[in-house]
Amino acid sequence: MDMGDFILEMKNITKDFSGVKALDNVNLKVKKGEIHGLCGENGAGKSTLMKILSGVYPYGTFSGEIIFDGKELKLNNIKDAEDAGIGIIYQELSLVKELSVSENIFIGNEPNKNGIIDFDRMYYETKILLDKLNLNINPNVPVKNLGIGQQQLVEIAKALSKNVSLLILDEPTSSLTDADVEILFNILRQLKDNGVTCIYISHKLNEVMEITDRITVQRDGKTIGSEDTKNLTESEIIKMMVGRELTNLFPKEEHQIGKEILEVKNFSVYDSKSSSKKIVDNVSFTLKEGEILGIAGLIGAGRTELVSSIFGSYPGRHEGEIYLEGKKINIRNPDEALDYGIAMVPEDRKGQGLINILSVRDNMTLSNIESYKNNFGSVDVNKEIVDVKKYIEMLKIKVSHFDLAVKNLSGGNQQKVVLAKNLLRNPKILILDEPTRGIDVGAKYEIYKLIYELVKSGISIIMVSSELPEIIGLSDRIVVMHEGKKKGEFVNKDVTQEMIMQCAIGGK
Amino acid sequence: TTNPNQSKSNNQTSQTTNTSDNSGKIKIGFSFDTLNLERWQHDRDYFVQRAKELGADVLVQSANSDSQTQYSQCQNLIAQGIKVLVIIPHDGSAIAPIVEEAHKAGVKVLAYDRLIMNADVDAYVSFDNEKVGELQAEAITKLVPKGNYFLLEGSPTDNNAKLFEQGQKKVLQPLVDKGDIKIVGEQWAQDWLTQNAYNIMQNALTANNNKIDAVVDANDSTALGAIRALQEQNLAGKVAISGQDADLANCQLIVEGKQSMTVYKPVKEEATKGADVAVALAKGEDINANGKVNNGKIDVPSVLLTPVAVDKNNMVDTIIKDGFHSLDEVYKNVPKDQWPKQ
Amino acid sequence: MVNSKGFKENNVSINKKFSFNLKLYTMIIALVGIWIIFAIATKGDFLTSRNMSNLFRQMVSTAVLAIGMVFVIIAGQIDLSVGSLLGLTGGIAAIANVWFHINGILSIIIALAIGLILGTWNGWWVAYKNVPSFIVTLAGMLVFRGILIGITNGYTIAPLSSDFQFIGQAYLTPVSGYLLGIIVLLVGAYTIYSQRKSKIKYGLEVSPFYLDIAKIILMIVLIGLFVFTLNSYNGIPFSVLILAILVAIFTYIASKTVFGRRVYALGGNIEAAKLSGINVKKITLILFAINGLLAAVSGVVLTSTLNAGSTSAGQNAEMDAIASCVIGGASLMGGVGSVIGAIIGALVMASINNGMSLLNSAPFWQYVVKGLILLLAVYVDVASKNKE
Amino acid sequence: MVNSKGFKENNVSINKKFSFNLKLYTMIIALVGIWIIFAIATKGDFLTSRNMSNLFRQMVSTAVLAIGMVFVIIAGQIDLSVGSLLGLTGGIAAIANVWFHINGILSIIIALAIGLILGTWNGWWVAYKNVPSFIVTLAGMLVFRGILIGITNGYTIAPLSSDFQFIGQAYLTPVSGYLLGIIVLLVGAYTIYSQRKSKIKYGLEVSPFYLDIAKIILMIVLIGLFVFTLNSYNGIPFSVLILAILVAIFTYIASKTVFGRRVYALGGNIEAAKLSGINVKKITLILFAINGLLAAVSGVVLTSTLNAGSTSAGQNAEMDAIASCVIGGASLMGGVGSVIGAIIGALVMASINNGMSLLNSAPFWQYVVKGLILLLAVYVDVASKNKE
Ligand SMILES: Nc1ncnc2c1ncn2[C@@H]1O[C@H](COP(=O)(O)OP(=O)(O)OP(=O)(O)O)[C@@H](O)[C@H]1O
Ligand SMILES: Nc1ncnc2c1ncn2[C@@H]1O[C@H](COP(=O)(O)OP(=O)(O)OP(=O)(O)O)[C@@H](O)[C@H]1O
Ligand SMILES: O[C@@H]1[C@@H](O)[C@H](O)OC[C@H]1O
Ligand SMILES: [Mg+2]
Ligand SMILES: [Mg+2]
Repeated sequence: MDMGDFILEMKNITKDFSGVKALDNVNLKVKKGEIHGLCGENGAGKSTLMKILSGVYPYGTFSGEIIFDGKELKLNNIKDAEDAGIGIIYQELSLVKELSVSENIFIGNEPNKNGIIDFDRMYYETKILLDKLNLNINPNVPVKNLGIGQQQLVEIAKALSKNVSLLILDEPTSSLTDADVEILFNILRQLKDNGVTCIYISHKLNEVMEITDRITVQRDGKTIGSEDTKNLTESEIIKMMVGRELTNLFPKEEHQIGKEILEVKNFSVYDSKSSSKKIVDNVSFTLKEGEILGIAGLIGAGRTELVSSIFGSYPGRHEGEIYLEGKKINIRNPDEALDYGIAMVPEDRKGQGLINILSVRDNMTLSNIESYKNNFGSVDVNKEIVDVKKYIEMLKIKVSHFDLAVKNLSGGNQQKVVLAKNLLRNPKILILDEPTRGIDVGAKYEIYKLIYELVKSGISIIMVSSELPEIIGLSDRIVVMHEGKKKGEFVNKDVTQEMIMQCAIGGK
Repeated sequence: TTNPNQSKSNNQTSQTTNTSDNSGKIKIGFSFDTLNLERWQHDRDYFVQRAKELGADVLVQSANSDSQTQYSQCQNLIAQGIKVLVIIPHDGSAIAPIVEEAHKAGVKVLAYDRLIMNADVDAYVSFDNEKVGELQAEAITKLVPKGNYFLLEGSPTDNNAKLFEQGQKKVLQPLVDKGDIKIVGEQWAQDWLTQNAYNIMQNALTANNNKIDAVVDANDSTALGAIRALQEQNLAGKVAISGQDADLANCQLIVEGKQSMTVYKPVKEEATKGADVAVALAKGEDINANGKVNNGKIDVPSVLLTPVAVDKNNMVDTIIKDGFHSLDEVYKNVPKDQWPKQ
Repeated sequence: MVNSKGFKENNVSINKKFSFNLKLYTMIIALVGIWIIFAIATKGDFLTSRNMSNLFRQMVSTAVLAIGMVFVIIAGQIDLSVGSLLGLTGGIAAIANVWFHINGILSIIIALAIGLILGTWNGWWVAYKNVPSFIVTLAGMLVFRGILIGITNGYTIAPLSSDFQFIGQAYLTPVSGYLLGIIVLLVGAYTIYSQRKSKIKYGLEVSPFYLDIAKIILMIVLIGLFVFTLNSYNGIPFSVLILAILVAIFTYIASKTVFGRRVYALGGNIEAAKLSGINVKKITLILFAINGLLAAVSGVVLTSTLNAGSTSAGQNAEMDAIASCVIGGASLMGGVGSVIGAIIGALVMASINNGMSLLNSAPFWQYVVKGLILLLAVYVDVASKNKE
Repeated sequence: MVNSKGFKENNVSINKKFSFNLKLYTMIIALVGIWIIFAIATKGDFLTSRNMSNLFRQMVSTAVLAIGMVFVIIAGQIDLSVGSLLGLTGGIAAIANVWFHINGILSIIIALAIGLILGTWNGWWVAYKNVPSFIVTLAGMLVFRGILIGITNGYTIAPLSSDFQFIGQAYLTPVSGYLLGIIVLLVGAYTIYSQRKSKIKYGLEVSPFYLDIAKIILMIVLIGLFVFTLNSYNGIPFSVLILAILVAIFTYIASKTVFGRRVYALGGNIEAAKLSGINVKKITLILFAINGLLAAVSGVVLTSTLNAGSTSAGQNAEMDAIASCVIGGASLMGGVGSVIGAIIGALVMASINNGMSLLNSAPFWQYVVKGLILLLAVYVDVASKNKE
């Protein structure tokens, strides 16, 4: 192949974190103007490689060479990468919550005259970007008022605002619904027509298949290989990633559904910021013992608000009734919910799921720490460690030691820690809000199997997910929401994605 | 009032100088409440100088107005093999336990300027703090026998401020009872800060529509702030105001007629006397006490000096004569032709 | 659909403006409450133009410190050295002026330069050596106070030359006061007008005309009242004018400039700020440098007001400054705060001090009531925000 | 594969242990550095058993405050009221004892109860009324000091009865000192042994035997040295014993109990802590209550040491306590810190104060050198951590 085709070559990149090799002699070549997919298990080193390329880990903190546009790149900081024309959307949301949408989009590149910001221009350009993404929000609203999905779109807008020749997207769609993904893809195709190169990282292989031209697969910090997308199938990618075949992604298993355990009646939730606005409007549903109930809907449909209000963690006011095993209950905070046997994996793992500076162990046992109390009132650390090790094994969490701070884990592995925390609590009802965000196919499969084991043992599950295949592949029953209202309920037999989509966008 | 003792005590000190031909160097520890106040710097300089003449070394510490720090520092001094510990207590009660500790280590303790309470103190050299308050009030009542009085006291957490207040009240209360004077306000300036005193005085003038005839002010750093506030109302010089410590800036204000008086504690005399007593204690000689003061436990052998009220008239005879400040310094802002002849 | 969405957005934008203002308004309401209580308790003395003039002058040195401090706090840092720095720079200015007979202006410039340098020293350790700002500035607090004690040798340095005294003691003549008021009004009106124009240029929705008019009327009333009150005593104090100018400049910096917004960004989420390519170190350095400069301004004003430099000047002033910021809504966790808030905070504190001292209460009451008012004022603020 | 993984893990775990220790070790190294410098500068005076005894006694009241403060700081809060609370509780104990002739023990219990109640008051406002802890405790600082001034009327209250003086002034006899050392050793050895047993029970990998032996030997050396040094002067001071007991209890609480874990969690990410079912309000309340209690302990010890209660006791003590925590590695942003660190921080500060005072330097030098040593000590710590 002609060398001139390549806009980027990363050669023999090696990077370790105090003894742990995250990248081991990695090579990546990207052609000018292509959309290049990067796949690999959780912890394979994808994000680390991209952080090297965007100057987060500056020249000298890794070994190897980066050739970009024919010249060797020695990046000292992020600014250098931006100056060279490289832009990135990080896997972990990196927005300043107190600042407005438009300020976040232009942070670091504020339109200004002599250091004085031209707010009107900023507003105007933000509006254009948001329109492109079909996101109808006020550019002056602080980011903290947005849902996770919307925040991810803002992050995308931020990347688009920079005029880059190489755009890196690290898990840009983990909280997006299919409709939004389609919008993003159209934009990427437009960019491609304008000669912009993209590197696209995702665990949603169908997306990767749809949008990319070539794919490189990484495993355990090493490059496995690159191939044109058209020559690959999903299962071939999986095989390269995981090292083995994985034919059925959804291990449907028979399980007993028992009597009704939870009933939610006429439930409404009001916005925590403006108390007159209803986000969830008069929703009712039931949940049976050993049942998996899926909740589908578009971004902003109010699914998160619904489930987090039930769990007692949403700050806004709510109305309606909840019956647990026939008894009316009133949950005011997560503490009480957990006492009733209801646990929840929140959608925002960084903000609500994890305590970044604490270790994997501390995080995992935070909810059930009481159960390790011994006679002296102290924590039986060894008993704790046994459990922690068990879950690390079970969920295949890639971590060198359980006392490592969770902030050092790869995105997918962090998500697994949040899952483990809630499993350790042994709930009767487990609420999962986007449970497999950023988790690789192999691990997803394991998690699904685990979910089946849970329901077989009589635990009930409510699962909010933006991945329709996941909803359809797992749920026994599906509730669909649209603009805060329940628009439909399907027993999962012969349900198609189209039927759910139709319902989610408000049609019948 | 001038100080009748002064010339006499000067003679005494020169005598002691002659008798102190000594080979072995004596170590004296000196613990100051604080050195952030102008006067204490003078005390230190005179004391050290005199001790040197007597053949003693002085280790100086300053406790930043904190009893606990002072206690620690005294411990540290004792640990260094001193013979005598001289203390200007931040709080005469709170420093008492150090006396016993010192005695255990064979160290004598001299309370300097402020008494140490409830302890077997070996000697006390001082001016009487209540007396200071009395002098302030006496001077001001003499100038303004009738009228509205405002009391600007020191830091509310400083034990000495309380003593000054007591002294003032001793003089003022009878006049209040007689109806001659009316106390229209009493405020305490946190940390003796000039700025706080300034704000307090501003507010007092506002609250009383400037109808204040006299201010009994506890010390010079607060008087400085109060006078600024008076000046703003063109009242400086019209309202009598007291002070204490004979700080240079305040002496200047006195000769300019803006401050009525300050209480001058002839520091040189006190420091020189202090050094003499300290050395005598070290050698086990007689300290020439001129009185005894009860501290709640014992009658402490004391050398008591008299604080002097200084105003425009006796400035030259006291402060300047003592060399505490020079004539040039004090009269700097006064036209040369109005300078006193010396 | 588009219509309904457009409508939604409008709603939000009005909502947002309202809630933004409310945040400051509740503290202003608490302030007004305090004023009313003191006005009643002092039988009106508190609200005389003379006392208002005093009050504003009494708040200047804390308020100037608070302006710098609020930036540092927004950035998630703290500066404990400003009290000592205030004392040191004030002392240096006084020494230059009194002992070395350097004229007032030059003495002040020297003091400001030293403030800037020592602030930069603080910032350098924090930004480039990663030492926690608490430690760096605690060290600064000790070192600067030590130097002050060393150079003054414990003496109070006074009196200053008249060109130095000017800053803290002079007043604007009534006429120039009104003139100034009119200029401010004109600038304000012009800003509103040009904002309108720029909005139209980008095809953005402009606020209804009557709202702009209302704004201008409000401005006229407030500025008029301010100037009138101060003029009916001695005129606008020069030191208050300096404060006002600083407030204007730094409010502008905080809300309108690239630098200002980046400070909020790095305080709100330092990781995100770094990942956005912001030079966090440089900004941190500049913040502390500015804070040093403002401490020097405060030192100069205080020295000039008291007509003396002393070793103990500015003791504990850092706590007052920090407290002002927090009362005014700043969070010590960073990312939140405003210059106006800090000024209102300083005014709340000065008002409590002034009122209690007018009431001539005993130290016991002063401490207790001060503490309780402070707690209640902030509680009112917090509670009303929560309800909303 | 399993083997290689096992190997890897071992490596890291050792690495990690090492780095964990390093965190504390660097500050200990800085401390040792300070000691060596002072030992040389004072020609050995610094290291005499007598001065060591003094040094430990001098650090007690700050160290006790620091123990409580570090919990508050880990939880992401601050408590500015402890200095005043120390003064108030000490004053109350003295009043009870001196004016009302209540015996020492009862006076102390009264003081402790009041500390607990006022700490709870602080905590209630912070936890249940959402007022920022900076404001609540700033108010507390004023109110408590005010009450102290009010009840003492500005007088110093002394002397105390002998049963009260005991706490601050008594020493253990040499024999009981050694006995105590041996008991501590036995408890330590038993802990190591039972940990080993429990590890084996759960099938976890145990550390090599020689390491446990080494640990025990280190313990013998350190405890022996400690007791020997203090015994060669007057014996172990009773106040130092109290401190040691408090350190043991609170280290245990921080690292081994459910409560301790939760404090770290809520300081690290309060949102996530809430969602994990932690009753954040309750914990916050308890933290401040404990802090109040410890302030009272500190107040009692100080009052007893000085044999007097005074209005100015504990002024600025809160800053020393906070500084100790930060020097010892706590972050004012919450989530990070340790009791041992705070104690080492307090020891660093006490050492600097003690050393500088032994050197008899002028105030100028005291301030400046103190500030610089503080800065350098923490810098050494930060720099070595960064490198690693
Ligand atoms: N700062 C760090 N310190 C220590 N280890 C780290 C750090 N950052 C990453 N790692 C480790 O490096 C490895 C690669 O992580 P990376 O985030 O690149 O994975 P990834 O391929 O992006 O995974 P995911 O799909 O889950 O996002 C992981 O084992 C991770 O634990
Ligand atoms: N187009 C929009 N215009 C205005 N507000 C919106 C819009 N879309 C969403 N919102 C609001 O944003 C908030 C957060 O939505 P969020 O994304 O959390 O909802 P969700 O149903 O949980 O979606 P998801 O879980 O898929 O992200 C809601 O208050 C919602 O009403
Ligand atoms: O001399 C005074 C001193 O005794 C007092 O303690 O503090 C203020 C001084 O003016
Ligand atoms: Mg990743
Ligand atoms: Mg959601």
